[in-house]
Amino acid sequence: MSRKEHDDGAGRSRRRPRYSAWSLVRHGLGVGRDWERAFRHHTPRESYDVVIVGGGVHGLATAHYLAVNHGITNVAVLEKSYIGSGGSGRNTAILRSNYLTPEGVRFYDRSVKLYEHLAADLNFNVMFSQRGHMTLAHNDSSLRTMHWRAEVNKLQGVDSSVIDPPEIKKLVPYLDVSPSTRYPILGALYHPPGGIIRHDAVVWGYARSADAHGVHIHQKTEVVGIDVVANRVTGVRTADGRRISAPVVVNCTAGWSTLISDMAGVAMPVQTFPLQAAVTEPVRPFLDTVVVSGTLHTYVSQTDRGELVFGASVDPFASYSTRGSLDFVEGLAGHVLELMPALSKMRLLRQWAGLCDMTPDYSPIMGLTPVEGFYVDVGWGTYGFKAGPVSGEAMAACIANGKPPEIIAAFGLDRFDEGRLVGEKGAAAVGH
Amino acid sequence: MTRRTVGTGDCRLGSRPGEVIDRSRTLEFRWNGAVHRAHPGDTIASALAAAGVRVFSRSYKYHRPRGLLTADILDPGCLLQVGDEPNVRGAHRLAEAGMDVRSQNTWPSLRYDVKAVNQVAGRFLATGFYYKTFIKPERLWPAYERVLRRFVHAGEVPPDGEQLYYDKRYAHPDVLVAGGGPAGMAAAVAAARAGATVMLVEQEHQLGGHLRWGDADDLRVRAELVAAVEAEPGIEVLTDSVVAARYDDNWLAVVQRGLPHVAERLVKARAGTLVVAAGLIERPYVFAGNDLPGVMLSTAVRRLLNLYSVRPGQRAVVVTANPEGDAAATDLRAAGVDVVEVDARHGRTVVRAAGRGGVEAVELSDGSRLDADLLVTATGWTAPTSLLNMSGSNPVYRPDAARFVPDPAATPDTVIAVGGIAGDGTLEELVAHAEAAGREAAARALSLAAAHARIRPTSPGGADAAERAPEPVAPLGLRRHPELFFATPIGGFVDMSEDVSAKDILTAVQEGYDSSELVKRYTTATMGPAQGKLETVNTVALVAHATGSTIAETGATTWRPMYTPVTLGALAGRRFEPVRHSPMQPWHEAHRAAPLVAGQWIRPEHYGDPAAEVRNVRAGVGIIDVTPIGKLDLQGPDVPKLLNLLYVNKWSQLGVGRVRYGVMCADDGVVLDDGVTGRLGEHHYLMSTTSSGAGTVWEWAENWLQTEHPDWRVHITPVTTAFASINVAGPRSRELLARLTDVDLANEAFGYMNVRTGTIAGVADCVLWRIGFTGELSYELHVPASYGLHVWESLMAAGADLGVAPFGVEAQRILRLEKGHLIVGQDTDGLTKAYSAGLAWAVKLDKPDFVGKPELQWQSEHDDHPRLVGLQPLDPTVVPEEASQIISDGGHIVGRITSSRMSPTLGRSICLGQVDAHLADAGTRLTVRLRDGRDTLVEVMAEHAHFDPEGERQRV
Amino acid sequence: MSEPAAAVSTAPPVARTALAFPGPRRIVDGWELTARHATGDLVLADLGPLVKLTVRGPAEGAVRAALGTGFGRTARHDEGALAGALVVGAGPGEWLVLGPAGTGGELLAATRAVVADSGEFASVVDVTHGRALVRLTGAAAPALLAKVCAIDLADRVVPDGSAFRSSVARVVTDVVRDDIRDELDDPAGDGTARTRSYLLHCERSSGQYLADALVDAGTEYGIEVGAPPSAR
Amino acid sequence: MMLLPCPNCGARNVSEFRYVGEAKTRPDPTTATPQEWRRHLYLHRNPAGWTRETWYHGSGCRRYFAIERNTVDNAVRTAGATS
Ligand SMILES: Cc1cc2nc3c(=O)[nH]c(=O)nc-3n(C[C@H](O)[C@H](O)[C@H](O)COP(=O)(O)OP(=O)(O)OC[C@H]3O[C@@H](n4cnc5c(N)ncnc54)[C@H](O)[C@@H]3O)c2cc1C
Ligand SMILES: NC(=O)c1ccc[n+]([C@@H]2O[C@H](COP(=O)([O-])OP(=O)(O)OC[C@H]3O[C@@H](n4cnc5c(N)ncnc54)[C@H](O)[C@@H]3O)[C@@H](O)[C@H]2O)c1
Ligand SMILES: Cc1cc2nc3c(=O)[nH]c(=O)nc-3n(C[C@H](O)[C@H](O)[C@H](O)COP(=O)(O)O)c2cc1C
Ligand SMILES: [Zn+2]
Repeated sequence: MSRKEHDDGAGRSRRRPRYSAWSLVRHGLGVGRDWERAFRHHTPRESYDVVIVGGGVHGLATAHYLAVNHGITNVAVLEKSYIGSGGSGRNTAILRSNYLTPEGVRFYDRSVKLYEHLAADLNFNVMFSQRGHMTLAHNDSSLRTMHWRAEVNKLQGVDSSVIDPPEIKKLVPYLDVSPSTRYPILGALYHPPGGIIRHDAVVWGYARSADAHGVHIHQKTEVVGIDVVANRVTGVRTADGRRISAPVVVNCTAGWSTLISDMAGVAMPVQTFPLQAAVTEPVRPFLDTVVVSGTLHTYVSQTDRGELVFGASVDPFASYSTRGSLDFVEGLAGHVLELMPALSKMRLLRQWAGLCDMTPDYSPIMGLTPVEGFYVDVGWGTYGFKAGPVSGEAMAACIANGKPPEIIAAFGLDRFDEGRLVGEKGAAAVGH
Repeated sequence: MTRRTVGTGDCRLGSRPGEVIDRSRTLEFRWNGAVHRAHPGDTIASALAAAGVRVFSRSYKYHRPRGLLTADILDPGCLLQVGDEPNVRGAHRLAEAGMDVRSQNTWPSLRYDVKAVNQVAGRFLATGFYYKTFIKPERLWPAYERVLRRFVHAGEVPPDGEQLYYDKRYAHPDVLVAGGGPAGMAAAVAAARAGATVMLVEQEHQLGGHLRWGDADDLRVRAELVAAVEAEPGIEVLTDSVVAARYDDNWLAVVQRGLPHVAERLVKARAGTLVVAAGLIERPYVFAGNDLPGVMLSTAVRRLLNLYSVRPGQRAVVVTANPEGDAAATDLRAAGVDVVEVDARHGRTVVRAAGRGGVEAVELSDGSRLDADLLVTATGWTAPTSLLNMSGSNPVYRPDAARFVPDPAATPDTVIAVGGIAGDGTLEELVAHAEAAGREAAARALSLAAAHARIRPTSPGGADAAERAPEPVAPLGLRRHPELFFATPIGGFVDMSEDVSAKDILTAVQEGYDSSELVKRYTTATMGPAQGKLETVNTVALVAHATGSTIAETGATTWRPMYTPVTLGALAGRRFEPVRHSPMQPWHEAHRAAPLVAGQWIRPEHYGDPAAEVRNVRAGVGIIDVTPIGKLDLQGPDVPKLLNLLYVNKWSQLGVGRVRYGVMCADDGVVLDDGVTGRLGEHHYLMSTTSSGAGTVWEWAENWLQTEHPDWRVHITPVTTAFASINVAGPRSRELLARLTDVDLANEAFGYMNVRTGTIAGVADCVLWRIGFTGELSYELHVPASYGLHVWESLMAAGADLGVAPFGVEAQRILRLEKGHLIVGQDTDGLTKAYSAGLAWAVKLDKPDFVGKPELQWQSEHDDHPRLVGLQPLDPTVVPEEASQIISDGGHIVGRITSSRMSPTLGRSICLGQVDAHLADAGTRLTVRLRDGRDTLVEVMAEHAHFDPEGERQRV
Repeated sequence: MSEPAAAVSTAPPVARTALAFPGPRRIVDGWELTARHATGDLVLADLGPLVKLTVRGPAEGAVRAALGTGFGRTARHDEGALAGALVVGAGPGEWLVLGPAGTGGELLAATRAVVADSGEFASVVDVTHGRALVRLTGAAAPALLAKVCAIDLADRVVPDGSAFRSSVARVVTDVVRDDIRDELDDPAGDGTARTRSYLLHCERSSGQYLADALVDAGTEYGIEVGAPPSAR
Repeated sequence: MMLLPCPNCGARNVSEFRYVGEAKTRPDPTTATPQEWRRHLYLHRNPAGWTRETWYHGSGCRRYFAIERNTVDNAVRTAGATS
């Protein structure tokens, strides 16, 4: 992996003053200049080597790794709103690698490893808090699935094991582990390297780095068309009437990915579902572990600010609306109190929703498409934030080399035509 | 601890006309350990303020002392711990006798807070601090994080907090009015008079809105309106209740408090029309020192003075840009406070409040400096448009009025805004507008109700109202107001709850976070408890200032529920978690069955010793309650067509009195369910499904019938619990059953895979199937459910001498595994197609069509799919745990154990497992990685069945 | 071929409904029921023993004509083949026929005959033992139901003699409004006084849960459980 | 919560229904190629706008029916309507 400071005529990079306690003190004392912009405004060029549609973690990470790993810097990221306005800015920020299939485990494990060093790599503290991730089992079939995951994980070298109610109670004293509840807790899959992260910081960190390497990030720039000539991508059109030519266009638009693929004439096995989340007002930290219950469709973690962040499974019907529902918060509160009855006096502060691009096998679609130059990195469903780094790295390699690297070989679009689905569905239903 | 008792205080004024306190009574509560007095009607904050308390909390980041700012539910400086309840709004919650009130997160005390050193470090804790520090060395980050978490500014939830009763109900008002100020009351009365049922919801403890703290005229108008509301029987009034959110189609969440015996009640109201009468919220002004205790909004001052008769200070500076500010000055003077009025309509404003722990002096923009202990600002309003915008539309900015107003074009017809939120005017104009809106709201709601009635089958006929198109309500005008958001030089706090300063906003923009949404996320401004109701406009104004664009171009952030934060208890309410029991449940409980939660069903897992239960079945006779098995009654001449479509096997030849095992796949060939179907009569079949698949299969079959084959004559009736189902299994089952039934059980008369109907233990209309999941001679009895317990008890009594004993789900699992019967969902997974499950014998590809055929055709032509096989460990004492992985020499996963048990019958361990195709031949030896990390060898068997593979025992 | 073994004598069959309320029970006509008699203003009564049939057939046509009602409405048959039965239009082309306890055989036969005479493709299934049935009577009944059911129970939506199926405390339930004539409290003296009353009919195994949920919701209105006020 | 107009029962809370999915025509299983079949199984139109779909009224009439819904704002109209 070569890391070069890149400064050619294409993407113009610059040395960026580094963040450190010392820089903070200097600014605090008013010494030195103002803070540098983390990302700049540019006038769009007429052409780029690579146009990435979607300014979420996937698009920005792809841009970052294209520049850093492959020296490809004449790159534009086009974002219709603000960076991180999609799933990347509204997800519950849970990272883990305890998946069910070997290909899944390997892939997400690489991502967790990248996340572990991301703050240093990006010189931006993304606050990855590896506080442990616990998936509760309330019946024997889910307990069996936990064991299945634990066994697969162990074989891939991922720290993951099934623990019993007393151990669960020790880690999360607020959980009601008594056997007399409606959904008794029989055990849990415990995954110490899992945790939460400051999701926006990941987006900003990648954007700042990509910008520093000369990538253009165009916010408020919506792609409304993709030009394809003789089955080859030639460029994109934007809502403000521009045409930007590029031999490579990458679809990193998650919930909206069908719409972008449609523009290139590529049909997708994707359906867009809203996924809701909510936060409470902050209280003093009492929950150190991420707690997930698939049976109760609930997961909860406590941020460093003290608020509880809740999520659930996707809405019961497909939609592009991010309004959210009362049903969701009612069900959520009921299930959270089923798990932790002491929380009834906490207050729900805000609820919101994001869009998830669900695939039939709960696994992503990455790599080439039948249209030359049109790449996809989609199908991230409810679980794609954690995959940001590895996807960026793999997609960058895929674009640089024209073929998907081994780590994403199982995730090609052609698997659906060939009936080779990935077996992740069993474990992923409410896994985040 | 020494206890001081503090009186109701030096700051309490004499009785005033609008006060809401009951001076005839006092009550005591504790504040940080000291006993305080309050009158009923006092909020915690008003009682404390009456006693001269000025500091209520310490701020989030810098631990600055904070006092009252708004003196109502939004007050960011007054979130308190009350007993085990965190973040209680002290300026809203009424004081109650015996309350234990504490300030939050102050150590060692509110007055001397050690973390206040952060104030000194403040200039380095500026925005983005977290992202720019603690990056290296990486290994220290977890320790840093622990320190950061200690600084969280909030209340506490103890692990053993008291459990309260929360309730829910539905409501269907034609018109729901959010806000009980003059506009809301007028709209409610007008709507009710127009024939609508009305729910009027007011967050405060009394109706009246801002009139409550107004002058004599205001109080008179309030009294008239309240009387009019009370005179309307069609209005249901909810006070101390909030419309917390609006969802699709006017589905409204109302949280009601103050009910007897109920902590809170969530009212889920489906309103025809929502009238939003939420009023206006007074906007704080941004200047240096604007968070010092003693800096208050004009409405806060008037609330304290006129509702609670509390004098908020001695020497006040009132910076006012509107009549409400002038009124505050008047009220203060009347209460004996020295007042200097600064008229901000003419360019003079405040630039700084100075003092330690509270306001001592005020600096004005003209450079003058005034001594004061109270600084009152009246610099403008924010429309809390959240209920109007919760569905995504954004309010629009009006520079002339210096506030965001709802966008009427984006408001659906079912929502109407009235009062201050909709515009300005005299009280008479507002009331007249609200009345017109109330009438229109009623008309729209009744029209909608008529439209619904037209398509509803229960309607008695003759719609009770005509449908009509909505008519616009003439809009209110807007009063000019100067744009006063922040003082220059820019200083002070924009978001007091989040401790975000004006400078933080400017820095964020400078760093590239140059839209409202990015600023919000980078600085956390507007993300606290008030959710922007106090902070948004100032934040946007600062962003606009820093980017050189207008406020309108910059735009506000997205409003979302909740309007006011809602407890999880209220949202959860009473939890409806249906459970299902078989008619024999009382017997199981009396016989100490271990309960097994299986979906909604509670079933007996075992009665103490599952292995003994297995042995009893193999040697004698056992009975098991299998009521949850799905049962569908199928009637009609086209049932065979349906069976042929849904099952992979063939059904045309099934004779009356016969049963057959069938497998269902989905259209992708994946195994969906299995079960037995019997033919009871010419056109009458009974289908059984797995217990967990009962609902799915029924809906699945209906889907095929209704959408693909509506011409087929088939009726499906779910009868799962119309029958209690009992499996009588074991070599002596015939002997036992014969004692109770009139059905001829002889093998020749009632052979394997047959069905009969008859009487059992005096109960007619029982269905008997001779099938064998356990691999023994056995009869599955389906008994009219009301008699289930009777038949069960009769079997136990009649078989006592045969050693009959009940067995549970665990014994059944062992028995079926000995027989090699698969369980769908355990031995198969989300990708297992019929051939992988070893069901090739069942798949009839020569049928023209069945669900799943194309994929199964494909699978039959490709040999590379995994296989379900019987497996036996070479060491018979080792039971490889279920889900253990089967690995190749290179450590690759080549399969897994799907089921495993120690077989009491064979005295050895037995398994089913999925393995890769090339390893599926009988005799292949495979390595299994056990949970403890050791490996063990297993051998692939020729059959799934470990016991009696020929099936001799079930045919006798 | 073997002779069927001589049946051992067993206790006479006792039928149990889906519900068991605490307290003493007694056996009436072969059904074990609570011995309590409720006298309060809001009463939940177990009508489990009533005969319950589901009929399926074309939504319009001869079956419908014979049953006397369609989807969403009820018909009480005072005479004719179905005399004594309350027919509920439970769905499009789906009816629930309720008859007095103990009339199972006759009502089933009569209903089958009605269906057979229609010449339409129709079927009858006896679900007497497969369903739970309760009656909730009292002026507070709609307020109670408003806590567990999202349907507006106002007269203009669900008048007397109408029926709907919806979720009640998360159990799919047929709700039938079947007000009871007040014999004793009839101010107008013309037989028009009615007390609100609803029949709730659901799948049997959830019946106890549903009854518990109703009792919980009715506590604030002083709900009592007991034997049915009348045999209807 | 959205109201869904059941053609049989009238407007009911959407929680009473089960979303089945985009209305699709099942290709002739006897002639479809594996690829055509899998496209039927897995591909979706997934439009941002009006779409025709199947719902099941599980807590009510227990009928399957088609409806048109705008996936952007969840507006609903009966199948076949054009406005
Ligand atoms: C509530 C919620 C909770 C979640 N929780 C987790 C979790 O705990 N862990 C986890 O790993 N994952 C989680 N996810 C999933 C995760 O958020 C997503 O999979 C991930 O963020 C996808 O990232 P992305 O960069 O591919 O897409 P996004 O972040 O959605 O970015 C796509 C971008 O494309 C832009 N765009 C769309 N159309 C156009 C166009 N025409 N032109 C220009 N730009 C366009 C959008 O504005 C958007 O910013 C959650 C998702 C949600 C909604
Ligand atoms: N708001 C003031 O302090 C104030 C003071 C003087 C004059 N005015 C003028 O009076 C007019 C306002 O009259 P109005 O009747 O519109 O407002 P109002 O402020 O008198 O009454 C609004 C009421 O709505 C309640 N409310 C707000 N949101 C709610 C919710 N979601 N659920 C339940 N209750 C909720 C508030 O508690 C308040 O009592 C404006 O023109 C304003 O300029 C207002
Ligand atoms: C992990 C996480 C934590 C959040 N915490 C808060 C919070 O403390 N306060 C708040 O107002 N919003 C919080 N939000 C929600 C955001 O305000 C916002 O609703 C969300 O990013 C979706 O954007 P939108 O509401 O602008 O559509 C949080 C979001 C996430 C993803
Ligand atoms: Zn319906």
